[in-house]
Amino acid sequence: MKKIYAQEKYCIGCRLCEVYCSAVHSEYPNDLVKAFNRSKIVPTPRVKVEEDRPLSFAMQCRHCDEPHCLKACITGAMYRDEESGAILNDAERCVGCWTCIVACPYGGIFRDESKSKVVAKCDYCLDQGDPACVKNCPNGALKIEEGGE
Amino acid sequence: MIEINAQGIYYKELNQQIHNYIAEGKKDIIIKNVNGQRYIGDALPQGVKLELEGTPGNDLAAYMDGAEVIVKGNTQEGTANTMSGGKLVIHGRSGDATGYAMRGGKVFVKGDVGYRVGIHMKEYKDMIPAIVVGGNAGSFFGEYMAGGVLIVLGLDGGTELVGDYCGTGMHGGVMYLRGKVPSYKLGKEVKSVELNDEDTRQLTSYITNFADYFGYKADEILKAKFTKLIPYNTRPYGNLYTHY
Amino acid sequence: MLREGQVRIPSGCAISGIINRKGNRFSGEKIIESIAVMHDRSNGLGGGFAAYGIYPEYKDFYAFHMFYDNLQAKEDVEHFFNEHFSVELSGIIPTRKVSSIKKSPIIWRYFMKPLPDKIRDSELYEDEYVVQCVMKINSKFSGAYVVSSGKNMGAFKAVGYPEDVGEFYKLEEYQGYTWTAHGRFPTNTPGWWGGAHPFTLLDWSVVHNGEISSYDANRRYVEMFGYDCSLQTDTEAITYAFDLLLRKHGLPLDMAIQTVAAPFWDSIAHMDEKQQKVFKALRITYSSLLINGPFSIILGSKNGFVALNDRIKLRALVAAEDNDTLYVASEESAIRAVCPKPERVWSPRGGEPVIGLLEGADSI
Amino acid sequence: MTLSMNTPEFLVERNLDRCIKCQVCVGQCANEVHKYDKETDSLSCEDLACVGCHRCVTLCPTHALTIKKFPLEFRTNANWTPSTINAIYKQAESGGILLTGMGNDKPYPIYWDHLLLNASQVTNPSIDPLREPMEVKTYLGRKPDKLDFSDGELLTEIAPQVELELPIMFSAMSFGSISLNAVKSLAAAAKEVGTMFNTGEGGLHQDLYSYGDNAIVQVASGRFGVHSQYLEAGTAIEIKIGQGAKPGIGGHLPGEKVGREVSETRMIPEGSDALSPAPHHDIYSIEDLRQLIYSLKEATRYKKPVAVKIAAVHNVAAIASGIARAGADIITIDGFRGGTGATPLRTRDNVGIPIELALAAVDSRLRNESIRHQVSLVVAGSLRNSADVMKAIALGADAVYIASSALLALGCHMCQKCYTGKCNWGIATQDPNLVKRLNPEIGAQRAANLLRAWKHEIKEMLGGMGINAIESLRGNRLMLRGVGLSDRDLEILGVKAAGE
Amino acid sequence: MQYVIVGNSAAAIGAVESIRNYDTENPILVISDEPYHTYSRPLISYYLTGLRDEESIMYRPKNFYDRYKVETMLGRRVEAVVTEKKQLKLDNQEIISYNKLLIATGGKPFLPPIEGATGPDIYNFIKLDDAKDLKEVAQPGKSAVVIGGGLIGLKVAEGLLKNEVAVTVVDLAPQLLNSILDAAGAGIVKKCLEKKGMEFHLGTTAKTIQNFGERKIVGLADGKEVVADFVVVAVGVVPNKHLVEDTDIKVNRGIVTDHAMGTSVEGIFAAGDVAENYDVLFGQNRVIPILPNAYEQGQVAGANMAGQKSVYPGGFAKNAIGFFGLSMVTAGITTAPDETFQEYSSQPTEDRYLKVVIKEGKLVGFVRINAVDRSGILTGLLMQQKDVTDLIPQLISEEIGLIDLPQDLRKARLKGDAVQ
Repeated sequence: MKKIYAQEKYCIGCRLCEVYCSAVHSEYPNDLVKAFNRSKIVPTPRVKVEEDRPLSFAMQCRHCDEPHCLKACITGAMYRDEESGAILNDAERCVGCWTCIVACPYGGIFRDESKSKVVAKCDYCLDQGDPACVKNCPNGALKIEEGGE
Repeated sequence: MIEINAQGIYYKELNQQIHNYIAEGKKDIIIKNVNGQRYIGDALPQGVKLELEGTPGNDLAAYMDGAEVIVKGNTQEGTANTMSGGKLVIHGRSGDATGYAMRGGKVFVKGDVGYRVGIHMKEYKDMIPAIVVGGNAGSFFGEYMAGGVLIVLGLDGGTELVGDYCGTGMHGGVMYLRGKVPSYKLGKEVKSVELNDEDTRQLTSYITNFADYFGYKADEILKAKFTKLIPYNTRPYGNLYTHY
Repeated sequence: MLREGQVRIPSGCAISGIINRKGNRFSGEKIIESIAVMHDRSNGLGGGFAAYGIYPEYKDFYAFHMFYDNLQAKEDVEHFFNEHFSVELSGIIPTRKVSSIKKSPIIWRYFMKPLPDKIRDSELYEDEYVVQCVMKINSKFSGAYVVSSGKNMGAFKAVGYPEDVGEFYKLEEYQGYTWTAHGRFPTNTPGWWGGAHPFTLLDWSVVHNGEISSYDANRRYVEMFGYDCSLQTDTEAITYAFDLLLRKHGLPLDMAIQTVAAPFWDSIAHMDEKQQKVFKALRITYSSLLINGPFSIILGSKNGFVALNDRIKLRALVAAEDNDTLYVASEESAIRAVCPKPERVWSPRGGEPVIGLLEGADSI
Repeated sequence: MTLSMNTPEFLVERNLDRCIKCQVCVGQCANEVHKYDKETDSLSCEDLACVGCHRCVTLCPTHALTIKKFPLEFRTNANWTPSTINAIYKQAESGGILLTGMGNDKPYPIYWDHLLLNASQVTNPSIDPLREPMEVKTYLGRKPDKLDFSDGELLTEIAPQVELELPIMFSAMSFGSISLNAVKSLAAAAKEVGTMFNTGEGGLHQDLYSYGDNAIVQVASGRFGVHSQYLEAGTAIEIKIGQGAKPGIGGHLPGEKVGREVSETRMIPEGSDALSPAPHHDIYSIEDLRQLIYSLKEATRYKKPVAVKIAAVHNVAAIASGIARAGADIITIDGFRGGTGATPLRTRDNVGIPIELALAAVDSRLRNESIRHQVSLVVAGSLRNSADVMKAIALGADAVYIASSALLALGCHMCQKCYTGKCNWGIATQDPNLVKRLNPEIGAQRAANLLRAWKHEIKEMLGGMGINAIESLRGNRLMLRGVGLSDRDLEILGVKAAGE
Repeated sequence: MQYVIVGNSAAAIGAVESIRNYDTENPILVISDEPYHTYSRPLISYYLTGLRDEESIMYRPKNFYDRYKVETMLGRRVEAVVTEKKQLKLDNQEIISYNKLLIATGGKPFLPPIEGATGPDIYNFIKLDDAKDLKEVAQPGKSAVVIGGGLIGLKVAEGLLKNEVAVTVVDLAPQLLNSILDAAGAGIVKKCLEKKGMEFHLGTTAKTIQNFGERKIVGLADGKEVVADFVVVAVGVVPNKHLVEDTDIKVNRGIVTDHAMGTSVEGIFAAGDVAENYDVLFGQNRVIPILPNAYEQGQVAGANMAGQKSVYPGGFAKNAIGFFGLSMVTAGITTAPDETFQEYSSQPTEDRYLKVVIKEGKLVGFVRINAVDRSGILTGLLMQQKDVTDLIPQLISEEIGLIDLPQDLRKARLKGDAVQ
């Protein structure tokens, strides 16, 4: 399946992926200003820019073929979406035990500070078309493709 | 061993002959009666050896890339221009701008050299060009020098070891001059320092080669006191500009 | 009003050409009849003919047809002629009164040979010597114009419809083996006879239809080789281009044709390697001689003619054959008018030449 | 420290209603204009540091930023303009030569904008380039006077040529003056579109040897990175004598830009200044140029065309004629509006002549001497759009070089601060943090798109003229008319006035 | 019956989902003595606190059995397995034949030798029914003694406390969470719980439980006595292996399994808390009774039951747990057993502590208190067993990222699926 791959050499560390990720997962998915300035708590971005200049890259869930998080999930909240193949977290069922966080070797699952005790992870923006991070990367440093380089 | 009589042959044809021989795998070539033919040795690679008798034309050994050229005679302007590697031994004097922008290989000149010799020589890692001059050098010696080694021995006597503006704009490399140079002759970017052991080792190696090629005694040459010139820094014009 | 040469005047045209490949001569009546059919392609502001084989008794002499605006010009040029040529015969070109043709210049004819010592001094070949003289007259002698300068041929042109011009010059009285004709549709009223076509140089003649877009590129190129495009007409530039390629550079006819109507790079890419090399060389070397824009031309010479149109066929051209006679014209009707049932009629493709050579001639 | 007279050039305005404090601006400004204060959770701007590059404005996701001219007025004085005054302040403070980047920005006449193109109406047809063939392929290199045939066989050997799918190339910009990613962008675009990029005098980076078929390798006075493999790598070799932005003076890549890769490519130690002398020290006279041209031909066994690039200076026509006669296959002329990474301001703004006049003069001169057809003529120096290209070709150029236009395509915002090495667009910088901002895949697409767009436009305009091969436009000055030009200008340009 | 699974928790579900990856046709039968739809055992502490109801602790959606074409016998106990006949005997005397059998019966409470440790008001905390029972009695104002200061004990203690039950925890070990935390980490947990009012008797054990009217008196080994309304025995779990005890299936502490999760008898597999398998960190077979391992073992067993060749690479302990907002993750070996191990840690504060245990340059365990984020990156290192000598300062910093890894590891992780 297609995955989002970070191109280290072109990531400029601008964090626009994080900005857009937060926004699309907020109450105002199409309005950055409202998403940031009117949300009570801005959602935790599900993509994380790591930076140690000049190196930087954006990292999100790898949507593994053998997902450690899914195996570790104690509630069954973590599941694979049949249609897209994406690994998704059902916030209703998640109790925020963080077992998935300790299980994920990619560090791709985050505590969602906007909601109480659930994890936030990349959902490919499945209801938004292309992932917001990929769409809004100004330098082509995030690519959604089969395989990766 | 191939012999070519260059008498009256235009350079283009002469060089084509040389290339034809090289293509045939014949790489040891003596060329007699050379007179004014340009570009001999141009970009020639390692393994080729040319021996020239006469006065080769300008740009001898330009871009030379490893070949060996021995000249039984004097050479003209632009000798060893932008040379990358190899060895050039001149049993006579050499003209202006010898070793211009040279980046590798070695040039040994028995006699004097002209103006602007070693100008803009540069080095990179283990590619360190060197010119050893048996006689004296003209003005602007080592101008813009960015790397490499220039040695002037002044073996023929005469008062002017080097001309004026020696090492002007120099920002890399080193010069060894056998004897003293009055400070007014030096470019303002150059300073004179004492030789250390590494200098002596390096100098000995070049001069031993020089002595071998031209029948001198290296010990004798090395007895004299040398002046070592190096640039003050690698950024001579750092303060020249202001941002508009 | 600026005349042709002082200003560039775009024009449309009709052209027609007939050759008897056996060299049998026929009167100018036929070509007049042919071009007259295409009356509506011209507007009465220019017509003309080139005829080959008309002066067999003077075939070794350069036949200069001249227009003079006044007697002073005639006197000056004749002085120049006497300095550079030995004049065998000269005289007025006979004309008849035609109501539609007015303001005739002085029309004179000379049969001459260059003076041998002058040629020697000039260090030029004879042809080139003559060309230089033509260039000099056209550019330096005010009021004088060389209508034609070849051997055993002549050009006859005037301001008027071509059929009237033919009548004016009494062309029914001339016998030639090749005739070409031109009816012109200029976009203004220059009233200058020199501006009519054909344009000639030595025994080259060009009649041409269409305004070429590459004119200045072509002109500035040929001018580097000693030509002076004093008329600023396409026909003149094309004539010089062919003179340069065929006479001066000695290109084979087919190569000269492939130069002015060069194949597209795409076509070249599909040729075999050897051909590619040739055609690439032609296009690279003579890129400035590519004639771009609409044209159909008939390039006449003593050996025959070549008819050609541009490589994307923006102008019409029809050819027909009947026994030894080859016809080309802007319209088929112009051929049918003089040869109702030819053995073969065809439309050449863009850039494909129709070559009519006298028997025994291997090039034009 | 004494008082500095420097005042801000730009005013950075932040719309606080729109700002979401994402701090993208903070991270993106290499000049550190934007600052985030954690304590007060607020952003502030240091206007003095702003160079007006618009990086922050472009990347601000909520368009909360505006850059304006700093509204600081001096008393009106047509003679002592603010820039004149500020220049004096700067020099009084530093004692230095004023340095600037990009091309001449003074309001000298731009002749392209006073030349108009022709189109066909009635007397000959315009051509529809969308459906009919339209050729813009161009060959650069020495042409024979004539072709010789014998029995239909071609005897003449054609000298090596540079084949271009369109008559636009990327002008010399060295790796050093611009980033490797910028060079890669141009190289890949050149390959994609079928044209050339020019290495400038920075040598050819190892990664770019695979683009050799699309490279013109330059030999300049500094001879950086010049060795036999380099000369072999390119399709043609260009000897750089001068550059439009700084005729008569050399170049100077400061040591801080000589990082590992630049050092490798130029073959000089890391951190060392890369000085390009004003002249080639093996060319002090025109016959020496011939010597260098042929030394390069010898080195490459006569397989590569050799070009010579000069700045457009007063007697450019005569020099060009000399260059043609010295054996150059291609002459490149760079007009005084040409760009550069760094040049003394006074030289940039006051030395040289416009490319339009230089081109017209050179083309006419070479034609008068009947040698124009032997050499190719390439012009550079601010070709801003396809119409400029058309006009250049109609004036007599075989092809043009673009550089500033190409950099704009890559994202340059013409802030003219290339010499600082802090190009926020990743172009004129060697700072790895900034270089990565230019993704060469995107850069290549943008540069290639520009050329494709221009190619379409050229075809449109050619078609309008009833021409279907670019060579029929070359030197076809009848396709031009001048407006608002003096008789003298028209005469030099060799064009008629509009209406004539 | 092609596939029979005894048990209905994580290992069983893992097996079902895995079998159906390869075999969508043949019938699967799940037998469990609990009458419930599959539920998550760790969630019973959430049930106890009322954060979750019975409905929302389901491990898989309601339609799970239908979707996966599973027949169930819930509330039915398997009495015996007859390996020669490939049959199961149920408590209602029904005989079930199987072709492939998975024993996933999980764990049962470990009952220490305490006098009076059975009877009313003495509870365990393993199953939903345990939680249900406890929830009945956990009324505000009541008091309880929890015997056991491990994972289960503290979770039940926290749950009771949240129900406003006064709680005293008794454990034999001198520290809490002995199996997953080192002493320093445990100290932080203890302080946190004490602040919330929990009381502790550590380093001692309950010897007796006596009735005291309606209440209970717990007598400790150190002579002290604690009075409470009820007692929870939550010392730990042991494999629930009674089913195989009289068979030729090899048993150690748990049912011994191989790389395919097969037992010593062909066609019979075991997974989850009942099974013992290789612990990659300890280098020996162990029972690691945590849910992720159970599920994964179930998956491997299921695949092999369906004729695949699936290998269980071994496991190690990893836990994420929290008490009153103090969250922590631990994995592997958290206290150096001998001098061949090295410990590196941050200075413990009241609410933060980071530690790694290294052996031969490789990471074998870690503790991160209140630094949960991205801790899986360390888990990955633990799994990969690469040399991390140069990374130690980063490994005990609060913020860990892929950026802290050496380039090859980082690139592999960015590509994904690099850690299996």
